[in-house]
Amino acid sequence: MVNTISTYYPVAIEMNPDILKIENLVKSFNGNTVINGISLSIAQGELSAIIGPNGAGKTTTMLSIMGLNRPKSGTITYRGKDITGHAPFKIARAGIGFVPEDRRVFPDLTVLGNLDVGRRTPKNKSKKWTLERIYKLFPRLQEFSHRNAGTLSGGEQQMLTIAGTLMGNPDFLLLDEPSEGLAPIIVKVLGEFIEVIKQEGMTVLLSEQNTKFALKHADRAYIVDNGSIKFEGSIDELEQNAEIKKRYLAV
Amino acid sequence: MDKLQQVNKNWIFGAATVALLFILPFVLARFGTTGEFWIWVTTEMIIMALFATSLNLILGFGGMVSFGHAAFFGVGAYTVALLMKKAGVSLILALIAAPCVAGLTAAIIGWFCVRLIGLYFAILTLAFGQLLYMIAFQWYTFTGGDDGIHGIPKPDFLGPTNYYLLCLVVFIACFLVMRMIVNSSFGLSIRLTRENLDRAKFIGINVRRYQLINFIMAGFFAGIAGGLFAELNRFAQTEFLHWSRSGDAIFACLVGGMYSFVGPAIGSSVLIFLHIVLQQIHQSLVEIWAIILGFILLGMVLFAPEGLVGLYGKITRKLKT
Amino acid sequence: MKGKHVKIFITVLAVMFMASMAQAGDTIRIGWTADMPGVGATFYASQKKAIEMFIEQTNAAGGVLGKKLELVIRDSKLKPDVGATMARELILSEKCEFLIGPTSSGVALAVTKLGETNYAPYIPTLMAKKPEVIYTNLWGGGLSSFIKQAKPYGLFKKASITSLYDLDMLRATGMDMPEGLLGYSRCPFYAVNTLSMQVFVEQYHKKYNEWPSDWACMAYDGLIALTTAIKKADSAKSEDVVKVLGGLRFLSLRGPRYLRAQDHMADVGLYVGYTAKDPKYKGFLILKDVVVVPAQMVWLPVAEVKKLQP
Amino acid sequence: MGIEFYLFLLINGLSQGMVLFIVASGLSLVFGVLRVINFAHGSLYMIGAFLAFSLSTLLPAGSIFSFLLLMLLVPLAVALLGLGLEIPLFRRIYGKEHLLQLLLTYALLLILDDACRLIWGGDIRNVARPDLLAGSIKFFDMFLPTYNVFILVVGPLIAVGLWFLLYRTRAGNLIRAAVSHPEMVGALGVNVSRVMTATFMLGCWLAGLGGVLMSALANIDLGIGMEKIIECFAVVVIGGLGSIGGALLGSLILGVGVAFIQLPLSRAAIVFPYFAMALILIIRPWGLFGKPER
Repeated sequence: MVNTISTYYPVAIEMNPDILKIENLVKSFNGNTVINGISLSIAQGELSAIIGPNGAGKTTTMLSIMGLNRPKSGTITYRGKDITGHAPFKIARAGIGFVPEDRRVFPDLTVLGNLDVGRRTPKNKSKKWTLERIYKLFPRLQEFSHRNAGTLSGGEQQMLTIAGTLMGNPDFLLLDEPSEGLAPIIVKVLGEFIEVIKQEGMTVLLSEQNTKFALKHADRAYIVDNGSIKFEGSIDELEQNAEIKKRYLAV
Repeated sequence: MDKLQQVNKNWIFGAATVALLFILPFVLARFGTTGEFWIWVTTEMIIMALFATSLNLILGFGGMVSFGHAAFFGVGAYTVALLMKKAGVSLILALIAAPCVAGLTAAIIGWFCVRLIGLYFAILTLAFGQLLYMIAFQWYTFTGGDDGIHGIPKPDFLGPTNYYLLCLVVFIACFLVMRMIVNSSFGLSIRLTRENLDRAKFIGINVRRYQLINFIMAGFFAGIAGGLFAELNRFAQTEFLHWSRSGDAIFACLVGGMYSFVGPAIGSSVLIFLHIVLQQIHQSLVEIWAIILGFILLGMVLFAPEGLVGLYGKITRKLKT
Repeated sequence: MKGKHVKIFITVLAVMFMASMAQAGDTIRIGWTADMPGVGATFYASQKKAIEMFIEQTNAAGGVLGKKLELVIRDSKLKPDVGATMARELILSEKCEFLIGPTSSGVALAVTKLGETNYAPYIPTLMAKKPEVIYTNLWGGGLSSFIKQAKPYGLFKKASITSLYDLDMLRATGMDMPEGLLGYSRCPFYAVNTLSMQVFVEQYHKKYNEWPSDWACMAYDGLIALTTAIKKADSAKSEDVVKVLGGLRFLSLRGPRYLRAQDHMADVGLYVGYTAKDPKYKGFLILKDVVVVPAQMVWLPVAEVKKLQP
Repeated sequence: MGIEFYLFLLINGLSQGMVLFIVASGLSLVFGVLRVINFAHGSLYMIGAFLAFSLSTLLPAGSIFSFLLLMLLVPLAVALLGLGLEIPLFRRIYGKEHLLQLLLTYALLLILDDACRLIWGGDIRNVARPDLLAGSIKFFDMFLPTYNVFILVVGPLIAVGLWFLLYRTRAGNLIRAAVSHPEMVGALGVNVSRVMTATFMLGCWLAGLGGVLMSALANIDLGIGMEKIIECFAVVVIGGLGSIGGALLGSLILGVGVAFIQLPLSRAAIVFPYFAMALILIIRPWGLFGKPER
């Protein structure tokens, strides 16, 4: 399905390590706290995974970053600028692309229409996501370019959501449980896609329940359970920590 | 202040208001003809308070916006008008028949409307209301068309004060019955359908049937208000059924406070009071009072959606803390 | 529509017996329940101008029986029950001795405008019948839009339509109004050649820079009748004034008139004529070579009136 | 009577339907995107008609260019008025419960209708048709009013223009995307509240245009606002809330329906819109083209 793009020029890795910093984020929904004091920092060009069971607060963290819900306290800074509680469209324009867990495609628009909504030219022209690149990455979307998104299958809709976000040429991608409910063959395609953008130097925050899939691609991992971080560290450190693995990952 | 104390306090407050309301006409009567005019006005306030409270069964407690409630008010009015004028029925009998006919109409219309939710419910009730309005307007031979029915006989002992007392007694009876309904288990389930429709369905409430019963009861009490109103002015007019009258009642609930039981009664009385006083203040206001009322309503929607009772609650709570 | 005969409209002094209050003060308060919103606005605006002019002039000339006239207006919002409440307020609370208001079914008819404004579909059927004369009790805005919609079809080249051509309708139809149509009007200021009408029209035009509509003239006449009755009764108390109403003679804009004893109907006739352009009145047509049909030939005999009363 | 008569009724019904479509499509669009049913939409239509009248008195009468100028300026003025309403009022109630939104627009209806009375007073007014459109065209052996035919041309043009805007431009994509997931549109970097304001102004523009076209078709009086909003509800309900195609079909059904019923049973003609509305709502609550309320 996805043919890897071998010929690709190396990416300059900027020096400042933390592109995104969250300091003790707290969020509660009518009374019960969903996140109490999550802090994390994401380095440029790295893929960090947030792993944890359903309801651990992963999606809520993602939504808070994207400004789609207003945290009770705590700050979120992106490239040194505080973006806590800013309007989603400002955060998106700052360079953060968001792929929601429930595949929010626009059903009455065609595939092309969906891709057109988030389209934005990037600051530096070099890393531009064009329609051709998207089609090369997801050829199926080219086939259905004139069909209404509502008629696509789950997997195709997931591809379309990701493609739609890429059209905004973000340099930081939030992927919220992308493998949720996808057939294994599609999960494989998703994995290849993640490798491609990692090679390109895209910084990614991946939230997943599917631990195996997440750890396969992650450079760093955060394990989250009922609203707080239980482990933070590189994949190697996680590998050695049998106790965490036994307790949370049942591997 | 625990629950029991709060309940007692309400009852005392309620009893005191009722006592005051009973004395009011006699006090007013001492102010000559101006007082007599205000007896007429307070009678109208009582009738309209009953109408607004009946609407609130559907609106505040049922969470459903009906733009057709005036139709039941009008049906009640025409029932009294026709029975008394053409069939020579006594006032009491007519006032019993009015709510029954209105309730029956509400059953027919309600059966269709409760199957819809939100906007669609609002527009369907508006459509049915206007349908009845048009029929009343066209059916000249039966309803007198746009002339309406005039000269409804009125027993001569029913002077302004006595008619006020009759309306007050009927209002209090209806008020207590409606209050009982709202606080009953039936009332709680209705409120649940407003809070969270799905949860109501999960725990086995037959939502449609409850909403229909609620709709019929609201229509029933609106019919009484319509009947009393027809006898007040001794005529019934197609205009009673118009949707703008439903709009006025909805505003009365909002201004008073939809989520309190006594809110609509206060709201409708305040609106009637404003309607008269605004024009009395100064001659120039006579032409622009309607726009002033419009701005007041706009202000309420934007800044005090919980209404006067809600505001009162908020202020007293602030004072206490 | 309902085959109702056209009721003769007069601003009758609807005197309410409930107000037997002695009017001590030095003013005579006249209450007016007017329908301001919607279609009622047309009549409200023109009547108000004439009434205010009358009161201004009368008070300037020393008032009636030495008492100044004072107008108290209330908006009855096109709703009869609101009208009833306001009437009660004017009498009981505002202590108005006299009440004027829309007492003609004509106003009520126009006020509850639920007829269709789109008359176009009737036109071909009318054309097919090759009518000579079309009689309708459409009037006011309804009639004006009918004529406008019918004109392009050349309906009026062959057929003439007779109906009420009051000034508001003539003004609304403007130059679309075909010429040579037979019609009637209740109080066409331009066709009444009494001196008092000329003076009134001139003052009205000077004061408001527009021509007085039928309603304005009739409102003015109503007040003339009222003040004449007060002077004749030599008292501003409503029950005294009522006694003199029967057969009251008063000099209206339309010449000397009287009130029929049984029901106080005024003997105002109708003015019938043909539409024609007139250089003096730009923007609308008027009725030419007008014939006055006296009230006696038009109004409802007393017996029938008794039957109709509720 | 013959075939021409029925053809005549059809054309007349269609032209009434077209004006109704232009106004109702505005209401449907605003509901589709903003999830707000705007009771005051009828008042904006009436203001459009009155503005057309006031402006027409300043322009040379009878010339087609002054009428076209009316068609250009008045809708823009009403759209600007829409902007003045959307920011301080509507923006505060998005997402709030239906009842508050209904009441806000209802209060606005009371205020705007009354403002019209105070500004334009009670006289019945209308705009004289430009000479070019004043007469009638010979059709077989019958006369059709040119103005009605003009509306039958303008109506479809507006429909096509609206379709093109919605389905063939980026703005259209954004508007239709905001219909299903406004927050997602925001997360994709689009200033959603600006999209909503633009949509609201487009809705008002359509109401204003409907007002201008109507001002030369029949009389303008203070009752047309209230009348039109009810007709728009009927159209939007029959066609399906939020669907422009539905609004077109709904308004033509109503226009032709009333025209044909008017003759045999004129009394029923007034009842027909409500009857159709009730019938459709019972059988297919979300109308012919609408989607079940999410």
